[in-house]
Amino acid sequence: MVGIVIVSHSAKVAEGIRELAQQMAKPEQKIIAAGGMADGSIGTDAMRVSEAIEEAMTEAGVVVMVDLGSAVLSTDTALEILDESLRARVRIADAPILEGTIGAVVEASVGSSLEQVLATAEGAREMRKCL
Amino acid sequence: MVGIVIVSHSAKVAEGIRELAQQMAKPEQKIIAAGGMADGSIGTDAMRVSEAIEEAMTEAGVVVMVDLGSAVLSTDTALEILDESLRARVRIADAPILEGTIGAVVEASVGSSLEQVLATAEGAREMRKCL
Amino acid sequence: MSSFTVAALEAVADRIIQHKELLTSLDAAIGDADHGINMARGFEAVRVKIRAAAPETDISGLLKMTGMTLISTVGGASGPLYGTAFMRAAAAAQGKETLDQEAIAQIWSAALQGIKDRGKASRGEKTMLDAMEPAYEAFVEAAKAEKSLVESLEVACEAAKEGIEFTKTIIATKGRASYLGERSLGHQDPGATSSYLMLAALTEFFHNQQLGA
Amino acid sequence: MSSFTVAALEAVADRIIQHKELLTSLDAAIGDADHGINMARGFEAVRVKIRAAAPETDISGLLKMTGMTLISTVGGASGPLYGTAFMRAAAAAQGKETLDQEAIAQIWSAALQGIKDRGKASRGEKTMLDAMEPAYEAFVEAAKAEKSLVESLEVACEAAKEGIEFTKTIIATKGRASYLGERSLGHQDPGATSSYLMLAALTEFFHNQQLGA
Ligand SMILES: Nc1ncnc2c1ncn2[C@@H]1O[C@H](COP(=O)(O)OP(=O)(O)O)[C@@H](O)[C@H]1O
Ligand SMILES: Nc1ncnc2c1ncn2[C@@H]1O[C@H](COP(=O)(O)OP(=O)(O)O)[C@@H](O)[C@H]1O
Ligand SMILES: [Mg+2]
Ligand SMILES: [Mg+2]
Ligand SMILES: [Mg+2]
Ligand SMILES: [Mg+2]
Repeated sequence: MVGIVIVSHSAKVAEGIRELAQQMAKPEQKIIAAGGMADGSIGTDAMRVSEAIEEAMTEAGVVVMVDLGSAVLSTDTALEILDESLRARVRIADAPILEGTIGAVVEASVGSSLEQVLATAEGAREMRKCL
Repeated sequence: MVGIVIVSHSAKVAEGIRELAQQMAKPEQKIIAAGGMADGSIGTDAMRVSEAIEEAMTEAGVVVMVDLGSAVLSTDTALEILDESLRARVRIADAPILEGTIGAVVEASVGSSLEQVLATAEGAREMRKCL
Repeated sequence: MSSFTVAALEAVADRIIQHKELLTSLDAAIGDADHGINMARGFEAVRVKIRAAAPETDISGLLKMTGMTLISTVGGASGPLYGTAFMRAAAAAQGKETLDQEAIAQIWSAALQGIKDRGKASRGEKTMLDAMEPAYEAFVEAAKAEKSLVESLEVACEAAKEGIEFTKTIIATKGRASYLGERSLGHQDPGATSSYLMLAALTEFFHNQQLGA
Repeated sequence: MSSFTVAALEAVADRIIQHKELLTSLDAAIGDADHGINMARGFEAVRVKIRAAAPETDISGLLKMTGMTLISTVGGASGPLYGTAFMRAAAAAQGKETLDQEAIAQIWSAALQGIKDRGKASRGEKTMLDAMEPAYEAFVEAAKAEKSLVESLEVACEAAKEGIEFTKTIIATKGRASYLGERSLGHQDPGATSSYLMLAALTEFFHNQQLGA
């Protein structure tokens, strides 16, 4: 099952999204929140992100969800720190963080591939909430 | 200045997004989090949402950001509870909640109209994070 | 009439609370595993509210109390949906002093329309409507065919049960289960199930009243 | 060489920490009002780290320490950007034992490329690159024209200052300030300013060293 990492500048946001996603997940699914800085301030920390990716890693790989552009910079930096063998199995989703995470978790829960989970996360962009 | 209400099933998510948005906001701007249930559980509460809308209300109106479809149901219900005179000045954004809120807050901060703030929120759908 | 309505609503609340686990486990399969938790939390609050209601509170007032309470305590999609249903029921019940077959049909019709207005769903989208609407139609049919209130309710219950079975054969296109796409197939809808449970409780309640009478 | 490099890095750190408020207020106008907070937090951690470094740590080791620390403590976009710059600088400094003009040009070139690779920005997007790149180019030019290290750094500082002025005339198309669209016009870029401050601190440091020598 593809693991999911949630990178937000806010620890509350990352943890809250993790809780929402967990509701839709299989119990054994790996969903790791990497929000905020070690000292609690707002920001992203490439070291925490790289640890979260390691924690979420499975055979099937990891999709990383990000909130803002600078979270991508931290995640790219985290990838550079990571083992090359792991790095190949990581994708950063260019997707809305909350909506994409829910979609990705549901997709991953049925054993879909890394690319399928990524596509579903990014497809959340088109999700309509108001009917 | 258009007020912003953030409706999430998770209190952490709503509060965290409020903090992130506040960083980009004018000090006098109204950004109200309405996340979770009164007892702390995950969910949305139309009563809280209607109070939050009243709190965020300005001459220019209020844009409500929602996380998932059922948050829209609660917000629609909240609108029914609200005074009709207020209701006309409220829009629900069909937008990614985090990305849309940041966009909406920045747009509102320069005194844009209700419809402009709504359009910017909904335009966040097209935002690209990875370059 | 107040104590009668309170007792009817309590029967509904008790039934939902008793089936908390069932509803949650159905929601675990195609949703977020909270429908039973949501509904039980809501109806526990309703039970407290209506028990404490002033004795002169009329049917409409009790239904409104129920709706408002569900809206602010359930938390999931079912909160605004059932909440709106009870609020509309309250409006339809205004001035009504007995719950006869015709009154029930009118109130039910308003409640059903409330769910449709709120959720913008229609039958066949794997929601509570797939139990609620055929049940309502069966009730009206039976009433037209001069069946008694209890008989009509029993027929409606059967239709709701069939509606639940029907939800197993379709894909969800509204609500959270729609995130699953085809994978919602084969599972029964939690909301359709809670609708059936409420109706079954009411049916039993009226049945027992009749026996007692 | 270690204590020399530590002193140079400390000069940079001190300058940034002294200008915390300036950087934050620049970021308040077109960003999220944290650039000074971010950079000061980062360089306070750097100061602690490098002061505690083993005396035999070489230039490359100290630069790497700085980069890693910025990456994990700054928090904003500037963290991975400056962090990567120092990491790349460390790689380029490997084996180098003195910081002469040529070594500095090589290290700086690698750092600049690191920022470009990480941020995928180029000049004219209202970022730190608008100070950093013209400064680097001016430095190389001056060195070619046989100016001294300190003279070359001074020329580079002037170019960085002009770069800051230039950022006032353009619209941000990278980073948070790009959310503002046209409204970023007229404001100077915080990151360009912190780049200038670091360079100015280094310039003064080498100037003082020369006087002391
Ligand atoms: N738009 C809708 N219209 C009608 N019923 C709906 C709609 N969305 C969801 N439902 C019903 O709500 C039920 C789920 O309720 P619940 O689990 O309490 O809410 P949530 O999905 O927000 O967790 C579904 O099984 C379905 O019957
Ligand atoms: N993609 C990028 N490439 C180069 N520099 C960038 C990029 N994005 C942002 N910056 C620089 O980072 C600065 C902002 O840093 P900071 O405030 O610490 O981060 P954040 O914007 O995440 O709060 C900007 O002023 C700009 O110079
Ligand atoms: Mg549910
Ligand atoms: Mg729910
Ligand atoms: Mg900033
Ligand atoms: Mg920031």
